Amino acid sequence: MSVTEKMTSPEAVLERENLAYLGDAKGKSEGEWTPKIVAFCCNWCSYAGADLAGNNRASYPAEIKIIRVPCSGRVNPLFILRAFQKGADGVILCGCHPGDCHYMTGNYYTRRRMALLFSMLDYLGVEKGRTRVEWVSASEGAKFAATMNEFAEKIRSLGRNVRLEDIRCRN
Amino acid sequence: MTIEEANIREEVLLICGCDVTRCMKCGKCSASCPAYDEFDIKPHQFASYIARGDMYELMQSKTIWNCLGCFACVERCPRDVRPGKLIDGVRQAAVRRRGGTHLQPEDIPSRIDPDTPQQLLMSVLRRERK
Amino acid sequence: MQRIGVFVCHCGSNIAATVDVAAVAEAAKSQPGVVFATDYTYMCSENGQNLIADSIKEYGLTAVVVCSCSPRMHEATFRKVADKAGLNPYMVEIANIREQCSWVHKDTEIGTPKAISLMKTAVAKVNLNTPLQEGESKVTKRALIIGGGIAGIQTALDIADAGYKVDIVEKTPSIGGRMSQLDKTFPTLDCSSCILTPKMTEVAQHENITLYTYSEVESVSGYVGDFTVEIRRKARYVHEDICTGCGLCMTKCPSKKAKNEFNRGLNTRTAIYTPFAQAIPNVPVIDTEACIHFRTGKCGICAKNCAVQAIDYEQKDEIITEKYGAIVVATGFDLIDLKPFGEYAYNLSPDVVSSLELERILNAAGPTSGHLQRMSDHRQPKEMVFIQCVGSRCEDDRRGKPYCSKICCMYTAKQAMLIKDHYPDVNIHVFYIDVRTPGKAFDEFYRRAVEDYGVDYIKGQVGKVTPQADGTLLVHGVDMLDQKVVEINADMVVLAAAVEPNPDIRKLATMLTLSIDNNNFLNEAHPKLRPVEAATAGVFMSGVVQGPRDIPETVAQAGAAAIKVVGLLAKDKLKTNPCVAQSDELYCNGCSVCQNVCPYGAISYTEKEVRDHGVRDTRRIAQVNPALCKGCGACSVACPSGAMNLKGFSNRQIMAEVDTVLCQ
Amino acid sequence: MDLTYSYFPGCTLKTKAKDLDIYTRETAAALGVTLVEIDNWQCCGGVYPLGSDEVGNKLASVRALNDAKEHGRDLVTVCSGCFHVLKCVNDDMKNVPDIRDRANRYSQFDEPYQGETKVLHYLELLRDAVGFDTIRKKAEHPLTGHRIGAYYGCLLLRPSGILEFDDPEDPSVIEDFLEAVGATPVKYQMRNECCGGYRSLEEPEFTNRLVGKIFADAKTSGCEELVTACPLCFYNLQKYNGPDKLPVRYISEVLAQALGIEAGKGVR
Repeated sequence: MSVTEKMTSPEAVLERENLAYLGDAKGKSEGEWTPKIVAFCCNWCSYAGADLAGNNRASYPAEIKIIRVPCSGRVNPLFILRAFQKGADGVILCGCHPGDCHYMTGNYYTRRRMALLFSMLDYLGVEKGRTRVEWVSASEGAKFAATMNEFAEKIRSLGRNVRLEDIRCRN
Repeated sequence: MTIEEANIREEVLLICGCDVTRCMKCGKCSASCPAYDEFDIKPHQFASYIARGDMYELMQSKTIWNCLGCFACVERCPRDVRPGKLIDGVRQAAVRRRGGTHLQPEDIPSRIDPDTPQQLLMSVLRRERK
Repeated sequence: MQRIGVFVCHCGSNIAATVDVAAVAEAAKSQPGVVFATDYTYMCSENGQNLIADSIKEYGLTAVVVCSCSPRMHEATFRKVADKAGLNPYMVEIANIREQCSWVHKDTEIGTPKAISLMKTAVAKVNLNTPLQEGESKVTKRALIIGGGIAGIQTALDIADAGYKVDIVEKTPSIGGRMSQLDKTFPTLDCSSCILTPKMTEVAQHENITLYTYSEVESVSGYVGDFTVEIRRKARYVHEDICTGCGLCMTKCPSKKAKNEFNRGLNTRTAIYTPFAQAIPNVPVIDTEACIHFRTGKCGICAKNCAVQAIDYEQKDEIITEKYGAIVVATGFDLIDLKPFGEYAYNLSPDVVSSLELERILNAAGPTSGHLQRMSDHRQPKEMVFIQCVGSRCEDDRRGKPYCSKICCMYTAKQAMLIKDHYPDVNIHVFYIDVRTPGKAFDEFYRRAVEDYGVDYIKGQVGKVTPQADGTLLVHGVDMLDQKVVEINADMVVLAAAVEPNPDIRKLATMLTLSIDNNNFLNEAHPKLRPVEAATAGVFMSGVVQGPRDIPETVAQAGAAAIKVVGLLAKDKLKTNPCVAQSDELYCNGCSVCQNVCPYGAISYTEKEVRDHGVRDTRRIAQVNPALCKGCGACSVACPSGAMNLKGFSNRQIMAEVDTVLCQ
Repeated sequence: MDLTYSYFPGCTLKTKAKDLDIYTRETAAALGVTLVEIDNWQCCGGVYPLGSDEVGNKLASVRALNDAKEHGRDLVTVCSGCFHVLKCVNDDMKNVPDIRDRANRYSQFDEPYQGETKVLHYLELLRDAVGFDTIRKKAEHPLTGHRIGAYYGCLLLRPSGILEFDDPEDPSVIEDFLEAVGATPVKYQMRNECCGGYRSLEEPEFTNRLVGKIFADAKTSGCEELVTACPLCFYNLQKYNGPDKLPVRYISEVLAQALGIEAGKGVR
């Protein structure tokens, strides 16, 4: 049987579905599990803040993967839903401080939009701790690293995300 | 620096929670110290001594007993090194190791007068014995 | 399917030490669309760039991924390489495996897989890239300089001499700035106003320069090449075009008790005033808070005495609107507030002065006509103490600044020598932490103060300054080198206060969307390679607004900013960012949501005939003006029907990134 | 406005500094302030234990702070030493999780104490709750013409980041207070310098020298009298026997005089 066949065999799918619905994933595979975290960073402040963290060699966990967007207001809620569907354990969205948006108003939209999205996700069982908006300016390298460390720690304590995940996407 | 001194240094840094590497040797602490002339090791030297790990010398210095704890150096230190806390950390390390006091209890009665406030005696006791 | 080339940079050991670059290149080879992958020591070097260009031609690449430093660093470089090699520059994507990988992770076990993941993500994105064409926008051939100190003056002159129109907006009634308050300048000891006033006059007379003094920038809109700026011309209550500058109004003004800001409050001035004698323009201003007419409605002496009827109590603020192609910020600095430094008795004794106050005391046009004297009893001091680093290099943000103010060591040596020159019997003691004198002829200058003038330098900060019964100031410090207490009965104490950016910069930074650091200094686009440009295109900086610096450095930077402005204004058209929004007319339902969220007014609506599933229909459809769109993507998220998309950051591209980043 | 406060007198005020205590209570009563002494309070320890690994020495303060919290009142003290210790310990309980957790584990309060109590010096109470304007109105026997210097010492001001009492280098609360009771406050530069504190036990000569400098500065600046809020400073100042010595009183005694509370009512 090829790997693909193994993964897609009815038994395997059933087992993983069970695991997912029972929420047992956290306990069983804790040994090898590392969280998957997506960080959307706006190009002007937070992405530069992440670069500054690098310049200052301020480390944060490797499971944080940054996706560059022009503005935090560019992040469509669908991207976040997609991330959870694809197995993300946490999603953090970083933008310029309110009032400092490079595009004047983008982060205000982000703030309101994400408040709604996150409470909807919470209702769906994706706990509030798995989603976060943080304002990081281009000069806040240390804050970026600290935020990422804190967020990764939080995700680790929450364990694997099994809600919304399309287990056909799991690999 | 001996291993024992390294341990003492570790303990002192834990007690005071200060970062000696931030010291830029400006001397503001010494210049602010009302008891400067009573000290053999000066406040501004504490950061360097601790950085180098010369802990025995610090623990035997007069400074740790003569510091008034007036916080002038803590207040004015531009780098947040807070030398007063360093001195106090070394003093506590010394007190813990000797297990006794600098002033012995029997030394005290002859030194007090009818007006001596409790605050003074408490301060002495707190500062000089475990 | 694209034909993708992946280029992995070692960045010397910056990346290679924590990322197995060969393994990243190897992993790239099995990615969809990748036809070529390699690694190289320095991809940004000429050889590295040639490697990319040659590979594009050799393998017929249609897209390129460079795994290297941050795109903020070299994206433009690699795009240019692609362009030269005949590939659309927007077919290049960067995987940031330095700042966001090798520099934040400690070993290859962690670094390599993350770098591979970032590479895959970039490949996934570039697979969906499409060639983009830059648009064009016009350039208004006029520059605005905000701030009329030496930085602004020099920038304006250099631009104007190159043949372009320049406007200077200055907040105070006269140009000249801090330099006009100085007596002499280091290290040559030439008179500050002797070298500054000719430049001020040149500005006033230059055919290409327009001066807006006593004015402030009210609002800024637009973008590089086409800024629209509103300038508030505050009411002077004196008509600039009528006033002859005779000064009779000032001599007659009965209200003489207003604080003289130019002399740092050491003396007073009249309510109608020019800040100093050589002010440009030489037109007075009425200080309404001090003016008897404005307070009581009476007086009016100045108006009665004005032979040309230039005084107009009814004058109102005026807003003018002007277009500019480039803006230079040169708002300069002030000294920090010394009140929290109570241990130096600044609040308690008038004989404790700031260095800038001493500068005014030493100046022939100053409050003491250049005679060195104590402000309390006008006695000439015999013992003087200078205290360095007051508020500089201070981590306590309640009263100080963490940076070195850079100029104090030199001006203290200067002031000490000036005093010794005129009053050889004065003893001068300088309490210092370090003496920092890098610069041409700077250390020699400081040594001259010590060796030739006998200035006493004492290593150590001062603990306390205590006023004494005899009027002296007891300065208590410690000489850290011989471990002894030093007590000096000084007649005067001078505090070298830290410099800080003019507080107005916060407001301006918001208007111009500039980034400022924790200390309110402007951030440059690149600290080494683009030191006079702001991250916002078309905005430049000059002088202390960017960081502490002295006059020669400021003038040099002013020239640099000017040439950047001239380089911009010399162009007839500018290339615009092609990463702009675009609406799909088949999906657009004309709801106007995108128009409402667009901060640039880039979206308009038009009736257009469309063909939908073979049906002809006339619909109301959103249209994006690519010259106005800045590419923020707000519309693309707000659009309820998914018609709006952002080129270069399309929904599909970001989705592909999300998918890949989670797939490992 | 309810002006009821928990009151922590401190041990010195029960013995050698009874004046300070009695005048404080009487002036408070006269100004409509109710001070409720905490039950079974224990000595704060006199000095704030700087060691971040020592929790035992801080427990007495924690207990007093928690008692005030349980009564839903702010905690007032008039002794500079107690103010310093209580406020520093309170800051630990608020901001240092390790100390907070250990102190709470030891104390076993009904609910953990997390630094909720507001610690006030009597002067802050007078300034913010009573108001110096009220005092000015009620001061029927103003100290007109008295040139008085404030002696702050160390413990009231430093470390300012935690105590947040006044500008540590140029304080003015006591001067404002003196002005309210009708006196002429005189600012002198040494008013925030140390008197030598507890070193007077071992090295009285040394503390005498320090106090001498303070008196000299006060006198040349034109003070005729000093006021203080610290019993230890009071003792050291009193013991000085040099040429520049000035009379020293507690702040609450000065207030009592201005309010017409009969002098000598307090037990000496």
